[in-house]
Formats: sequence, C-alpha cells, structure tokens
Amino acid sequence: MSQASQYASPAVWIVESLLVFFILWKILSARRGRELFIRRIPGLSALDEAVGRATEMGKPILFAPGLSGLDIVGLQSMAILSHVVRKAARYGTRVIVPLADPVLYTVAEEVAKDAYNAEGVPERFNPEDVRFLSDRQFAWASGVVGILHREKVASALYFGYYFAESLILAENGQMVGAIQVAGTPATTQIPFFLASCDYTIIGDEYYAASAYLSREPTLLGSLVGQDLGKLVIIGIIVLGAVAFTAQALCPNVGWLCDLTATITKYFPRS
Amino acid sequence: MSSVWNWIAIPRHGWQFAVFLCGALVIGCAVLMLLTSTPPRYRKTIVAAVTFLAGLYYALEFLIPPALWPLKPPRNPLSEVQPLVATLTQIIWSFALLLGVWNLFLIHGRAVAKHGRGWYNSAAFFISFFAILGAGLLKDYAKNAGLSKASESIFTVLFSGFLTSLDATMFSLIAFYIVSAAYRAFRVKSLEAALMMAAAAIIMLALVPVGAEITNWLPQAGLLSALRVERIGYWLLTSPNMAAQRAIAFGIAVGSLAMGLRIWLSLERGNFFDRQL
Amino acid sequence: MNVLEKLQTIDRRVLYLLIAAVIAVPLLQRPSRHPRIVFAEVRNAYETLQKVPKNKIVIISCVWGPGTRAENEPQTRAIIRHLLMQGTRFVILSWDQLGSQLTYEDASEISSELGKRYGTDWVHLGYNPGPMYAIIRGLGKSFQEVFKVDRFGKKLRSIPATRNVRDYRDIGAVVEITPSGTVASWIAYFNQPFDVPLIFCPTAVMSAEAYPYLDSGQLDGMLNGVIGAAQYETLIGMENERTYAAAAAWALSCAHIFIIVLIVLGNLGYALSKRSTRRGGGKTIG
Amino acid sequence: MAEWLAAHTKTLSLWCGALATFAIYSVLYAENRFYRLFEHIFIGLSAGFGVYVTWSQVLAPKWWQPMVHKGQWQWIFAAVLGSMFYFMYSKKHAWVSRVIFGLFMGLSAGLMFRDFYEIYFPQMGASMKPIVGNSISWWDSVNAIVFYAILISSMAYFFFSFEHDSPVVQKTAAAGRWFLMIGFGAIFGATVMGRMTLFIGRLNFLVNDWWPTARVAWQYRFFQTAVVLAVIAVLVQGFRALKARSKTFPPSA
Repeated sequence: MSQASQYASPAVWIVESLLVFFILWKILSARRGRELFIRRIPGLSALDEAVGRATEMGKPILFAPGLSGLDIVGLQSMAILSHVVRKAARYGTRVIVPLADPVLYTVAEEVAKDAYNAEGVPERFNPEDVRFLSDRQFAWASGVVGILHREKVASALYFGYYFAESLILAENGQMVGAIQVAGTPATTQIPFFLASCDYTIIGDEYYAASAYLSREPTLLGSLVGQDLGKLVIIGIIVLGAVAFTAQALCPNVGWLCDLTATITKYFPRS
Repeated sequence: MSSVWNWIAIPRHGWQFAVFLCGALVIGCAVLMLLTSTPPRYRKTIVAAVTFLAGLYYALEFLIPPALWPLKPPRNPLSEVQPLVATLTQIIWSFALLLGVWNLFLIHGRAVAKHGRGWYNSAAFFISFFAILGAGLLKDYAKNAGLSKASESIFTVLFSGFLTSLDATMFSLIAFYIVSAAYRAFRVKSLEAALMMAAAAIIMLALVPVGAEITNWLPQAGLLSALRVERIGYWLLTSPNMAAQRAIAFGIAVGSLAMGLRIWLSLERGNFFDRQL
Repeated sequence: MNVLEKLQTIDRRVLYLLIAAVIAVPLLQRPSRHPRIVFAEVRNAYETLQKVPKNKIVIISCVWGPGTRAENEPQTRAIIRHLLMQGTRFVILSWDQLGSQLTYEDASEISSELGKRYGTDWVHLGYNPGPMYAIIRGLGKSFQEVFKVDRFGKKLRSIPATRNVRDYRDIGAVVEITPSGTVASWIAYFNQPFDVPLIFCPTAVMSAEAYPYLDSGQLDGMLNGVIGAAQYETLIGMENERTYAAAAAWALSCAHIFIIVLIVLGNLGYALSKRSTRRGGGKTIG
Repeated sequence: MAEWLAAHTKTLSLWCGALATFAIYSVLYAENRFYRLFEHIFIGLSAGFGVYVTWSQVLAPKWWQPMVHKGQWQWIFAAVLGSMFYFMYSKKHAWVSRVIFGLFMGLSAGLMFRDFYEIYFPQMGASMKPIVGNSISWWDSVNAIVFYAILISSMAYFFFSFEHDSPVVQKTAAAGRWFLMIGFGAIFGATVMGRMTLFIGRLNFLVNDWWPTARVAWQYRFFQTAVVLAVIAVLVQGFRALKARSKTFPPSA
C-alpha cells in the first residue's frame, strides 16, 4: 500500500472535523448553561418501580456498584445511587450499599448523606447501611450474598462495572425473590444480567441514565454531540449504500464506477 | 542548537560518566523540587498543558501528511521519532509497574505490624514475594554454580507449580458460577430474554463439534441443509450478530472520540476532576 | 411437590460435581477425532500464513498469561507448529509477565520436536510492558530500534533470524493471541496503515465481537478459543492425533449440552413453582 | 541438594500445582482459611515475579546496561520521570504524579484521530453493501437487508437526544433492542464456552498430568497415611464450616 494511507486524507479531515465540531459545540453550549434535552430511558422507570416495590413490602433495597473504583463508571454509578436514595428516603425505605473500593466508599457515604439531607430527613441516614466489605472480588461477592439473605432484600440494583461476580449476585437475588435491575457498560456481563434480571440497562444507556439523573453539563453535551456524530455515520453509510446499489444495477455507467472507486479509496476495505 | 544536542548525546565513560550522571540527577531533582513548590493555582494548567502537548504529538503525526511539512524530501518529522518515543515510554512505563507492589507492601505491612486477624496471610504474601524474586535474581546473577542451579529449580517450582496453577484456577472458578446460575438464575421472564437464550443455545451448539452431529440426519447440501444447527448458528454469528456488533462498535467509536476529546482538552468535570490539586 | 420442584432445591455443590464428571469423561478418553467442520475464518487464517513469503517474518504477539492458558496456549502451539513446519521464521512477543515464560517453553518444545533451532528459525523477544500503542507504532518504522534485544539480552542484529528485519516491509503477518481487547492497537497502528495481514486468536469470550472486523477484512482470519485451535490442527494435518485441543472440543460439547439442559430444567421447575404459587394464593418465594 | 532439586523439579511442580488447585477450589464449598492463605500466596508470587521480569527483561537490558555499560548517562532522566508516579503516595505532593499520568493519558488520547480512521473508516466502507444488482444473488440481497435493518435500528436504540414519540422511531428503536438480543446471545454463548474451557484446562491438568504421578506415589505407605490424614482433616474442617454457616444463612447460598 502506498505511504499516503498512513496519514489523514481529505475525507478524514472532513468527517473527523464534523464529529469534533458537534461534540465540542454541544459540550461548550451545555456548559454555558443551555438546557439540552435527553430522553428518559425506560430502564429508569424500572428503577423507580423497584424502589416502589421495596416500599410496599417494607423491606430494604440493595444498591451494589460492582467492583467500580473512582473512575468514570464508578462516579456515574454514584449519580444513580443519589437518585435511588432520595426516592427511598421519601418513603422511609432503607438502601444498603456494599462497596468494594475504599475510595468509592467515602464518596458513597457522602452521596447518601447528601441525599437524605436534600429530602429533609437527615436523621434517617444510617451510616451502617453504607458498608465497605472487601476489595477482593469473591470475598466482596460473598459478603453481598450474605446481605441479600439476611436482610431479605426486596429489590436489588446492580449499577457499575461488573466482572464474573455478577453471576453470583444475580443468582442469589433470584433465590430470595428480589426484583433485580442492572446496568453496566461491561459487554461480557450484560448477557448474564439480561438472563437473570427483571430489567437491564445496556451499553451506552448506562451513561445516558446517569447523565439524565445528574444533569452534569459536560456529560449531557457530550451525549447530544455523540448522537449527531452517529447521524453523520449513518448518513455516510446510507449514501454509500445507494451509490453501490446504483453501480450494481448499472455496472456500465462510467461516472458511477468512478464514484464508487473514490468511495472505496477513502473508506478502504482490505 | 544541534551542536548542543550532539554534545549531550555523546556517551561518557570513567569519571566523566560519574560527573554527567550526578549532574543529570541534580538537575532532575531540581525540576521535581520546582514542581512540588508550584503554587496550587498553576497546577491544573500545567497538567492540562502536558496532557494537551502529549496528545498533540500523535494528533499531528497523523493529521498532517508529509507533503504539508516544509521539508525536503517530504516527510513527517514526527513519524521519524516514533521508535524513540516507543523506547522512552516503555522504560518510563515500566517504572510505574512497581506502583502496585508499593501499594501491596503498605497494606500487608500494616496487617503484619498490627498482628490483627489473618496477619499470617499477609506474612505469606511477603514470604512468597521475596522467595520468587530472590530465586529469580539468584538464578541469573549468582556466581556459584550450585546456588544458581538450586535457585533455578526453586524458581521453576514456584512459577510453574504454584503461580501458573493459582492464576489458572482462579480464572476457572467462573465456570462453576455459570453452572449454578444456569440452573437457578437464567429465567426466561420476558420475550427478549427468550430470544437471547434461544440465540445463545443455537450458537453454543454450532460452535462445538457435537452441533454438527445433532443434525447429521439432514443432508449436507440443498435447501434442507440450511436447517443444520451449525449452519444456522454460523449464520447467526456472521450476519445478525455481525450487524448488531457493528452498531455497538459505531457507538463506541463516537463515544471514544468524545471521551478522548474530553481528556485531551481537559474538559472532564465532576467531583474527582474538580478537586483542588 | 413433584420431581421438577424437588430438583429446584438441589445443592449447588452437587451441580459442581456433575459438571466435573461430565467434562472429565472426554478428557480421560482423549479422543483423537478433530472437529469435522472448519469455519471460514480459521481456513482464512491458515491460508494467510501459508502465503507469507519466505523472506519475511511473522510476529506472534501474545497477551495471554496462565489465567487463559487453556484457551490461548493451544492456539499458540498450533500456529507455532504450522510456521515451523513450513519454515517461516517468526518472533514471539509477550505482553504478559508470566506468559513470556510460557510462550518460550511452548516454542522451545515444539521447535526441538521438529528439529528446528532458536535463533535461525525463531526468536523470543521477551516481556514488553507496553504501552502497546507506542511500541506498535514505533515498530512500523524500526523493528531493531524498538526491540533491540531478545529475551536473553542478545542483540537482534546479531541473530540470524532477525538480522535483516528492518521495518514493516519485512513483516509478513501478525498473529495476535489475546484474552483482552488489544487487537484494536494492531489494526489501528500497524496492520491497517502498512497493509500487513492480521490473524486474531481471542479467547471465546471476545470472539462474537470480532465478526464486524472479519467482514471488513481488517482481520484476515480468526481462531475462536480452543475450538479454533482444534480446527486449525485439522488443517495442519494433525486430525488423527490425540491432542489436548481435540479432547477439549469434545469436553466442551458435553459441557454445552449440560448447561442447556440445566437452563431448561431450571425454567421448567420455575414455571411449575410459579403456577402452584398462584394456585396456593399469595405464597411468595423467599 | 541442588542435584536432588533439579532431578525432582517436575514432580514437585505437579504436586504444588495440584495443591494450589484444590486450595482454590475449596472456596466452592465455602470461604475458608486455606483458600485465603493461597490467595495471598498468589498475590505475593505474582507481584514478586512481576518485579523480577520487569527488571530482567526490560529495565536491565534496555535501561541499566546502556546507561552503565555504554555510558549513555542520559537514561537517568527516564528514572527521574518514572519517579514522578510515586508522588501519588504523598498527600501534599500527589499532584506531581498527575503530571506524568497526564502525559500518558494525553498520548493515548492523541491517538483517537488515527484510531477513528484506521478502525472505523473501513467499518463504514464495509457497511456500504449493495442491496440489489445484476451480480448479486437473492441470498446476498436478503443478508444485505437483514444487515441494514439491524444496523440502523440498533443504532437508533442508542439515540438519546430526541424523544421517541413518533411511532416510526419508537418501533425502530424497540426492534433495535430485540436485534441486539441476538448479539448478546452470541456473547452469552461465547462467554459460556470460554469459561468452560478454562475449567477444562484445570481438570485436564489434574486428570492427565497430576493423577499419573499420584498413582505412582500411592505405592508408598507414608503417602497413603498422609492422604488418609488429609481427608480426615478436610472432612472435619468441612463439617465445622457447614455448622457455622447454617447459623447465618441458607447453606445453598
């Protein structure tokens, strides 16, 4: 292949500038205070139902952020935790939060306390309900299993980064008959949650859910910008498909052949 | 300019080496001292600038084709130094590998010192750490042939006996959890779960040799052969699955571009990133 | 309470013993029969390596360690055997501290079995900590400058197999054997820009996500877990040998059927218990 | 001593491997002391081995030797930069480590433009499939239609910035979630296969590598005694664990 393919072609400049422009434009305008719209995703209603059911039964809720640490996934899980605790605080339902990361533990404690304060019931906050169990994967998992059984949890919410322990938790949640709602960007765990939970928030929905709840401008702007970027990609694909179909239908038209050759040059197929 | 550079690049030997090495160390430490005493309000700017400049290197290396550089013959000078960047980052990065070790030393050192519950586990950590490190270094550097040979045997036992078995067994635990979850947790509660499990079952059979045996009564060619499990499973993998995975991949493509921009331009917000440095 | 409902209360440890028994049978028996069906992507991988010119080398990049040895080692061994048999030189590059030892042992064993020699037929470049992007990017420009020495600290310029390797022009193919999402680095920084073929040997967990890249031709072939390795062995003429990969393929067959049966039984019992709950009125589980 | 060790390395490794395997699998029965001990040995060994390999295969040949033996004194600057990572343990000066982390984060972020081009431009190119045409079979047409239906609806499912109120968008996105299930089914199947293979690997070790040596050892009286004692110890320990456990929560947990 020629040396040229190692560097940006004009097509790269056009497409990538367009994407960068959309993303930065939306992030910056969101940060300047413009209200951006994101739709409410269906998984959030399932979350509210789970809180409602625990209230009806008078049993606690379990909110497990997986093995997430203080990273983007972990922090977004805290945004969802804040929402759940506020809802539950309103009805006086307990939320038990077992953690596997000592740093995230301090953050979760703050988040829970703030949520009770925001609902005007600071006295209902029980520091015992936010627990650091262990930073070892299976020790953490067996700790959570213990909580599921002892506390007779009515709703189990799994939001964060999960590894193989997802299976152990979902199995035991099923055994105690809890309503289970999960959300994780970990692709390999999504199928297992889908198979064992009542509702699962999949892939990018996880980021959308937390941006929707936290209203953090950078996240919102970035999501909206990404949507525009995906539209650009769909547009390119549809135009390309039309060109290639036209060329396949009329293989002898010169300009169509030139057009498809140009497309193949800029969007190379090995 | 280039003569200064050449002067720096010359290898030194004997007393000159010692002088240059010490000089470089002093300069390095001075820079570090300067960094530690930077007033807090400039710190974020410095981190943002370093991040931006580092990103700029690879960005320009790709975005500006050789023809646009004012150089003869046309070339991208940033591409030329890539092997050097590779070596440098590799060595600096390997210093970071000891970070995790330092962390473990802190945790287990504290546990041993406190003599609390399970302190002997932490002691076992230290013993095994130094045993394999010592055996490894002795087998490479010991002058005494007997000692080096014995260390090599101990090293092999620790490595292929304990370490590889422990690692592999830890990973394989998940298989058991899948088994009990398959029985107790995977419930077809909704149509979408049913669809997923059906696709999974067909693909699981198609991947393994027994899949081909199950529908062996169907012909190998012709219209009916399309119903063979391995054909359906392979079609599911290469057609609908491929399309769904590509849709996810495009989402990741745009998502990682957005994430990259947020990091590169230090746009990320949230309590972690806003903390005072 | 009928049988299905009783089955629901089985202790999980019984299930563990059952799966062990189900898998142990084919392992003890060690059947020599290899899978009859060879997927297109495995055949493509074989043909790609077959076509590598004799004056070029193949890079085998191993990210795996003991954790996924059961999947990645058979792949590594099959590829190494193929390359040694047809006399294509290769270098092994390990990104895992423990894997660097294991891949060296594998290659040494096969090489002495086939009467080949370290240094002339193959070279092990030792452990590389990364960052992967910088190293792969630099590799296209200068192989010698990025790697410098082999795992014993010997200069690559003085080793016959690697003496004349300058940059991407002397690399005939890359084989990436990995349990994690590292293949994107090879696509983006080496194989796509320099148009070098890339074979992907992932653990099964990641294989489903690779199909878009096989479709676009960014990957020239794939060995899916140990099944891919068993199929590859069929292609290199080992279809009648009692290998681990063949036994594992049959053990997997049993395991998959066992799992599917468990899911079906579990769901039947669940459906029944739900029905009797409804009849009994208001009895909730747990 | 050295000779004896060298002669028995293989047997010793096999026995240690079997011991380690049983120790870890004991957690499947219940969390226990034996498991915890071996878990810590594992952490210690892998950390120690990591330091050894990093030194012997990276730092010694690529950093120490050029610096000390070839007089390339400039390499000392790499150590200064590398030391910046360790400031993260100081509360006061932790920010210095952010500089070096920033450098590496910047480097990998800068690659995003190339990533997007080299990885996803060919993906877009490969997605431009002709639907009908003279040289296209009906089966290819079907596959192309399936492809577009799944690609577009699945992408629509992940659009968040507009309300799904029009029935067309709503139906498309709903279909998208359905199609995604096939993809997740494929991941499910593949994951089960991968995890099972890892267990097969361990069982293969026990059955085909270790068991033959165990059968040889069974000829010795002292070994038989040791096995009987070990079995009794395990049974007693297991019984105690079971009793302690049934007090806390159901045994099948």
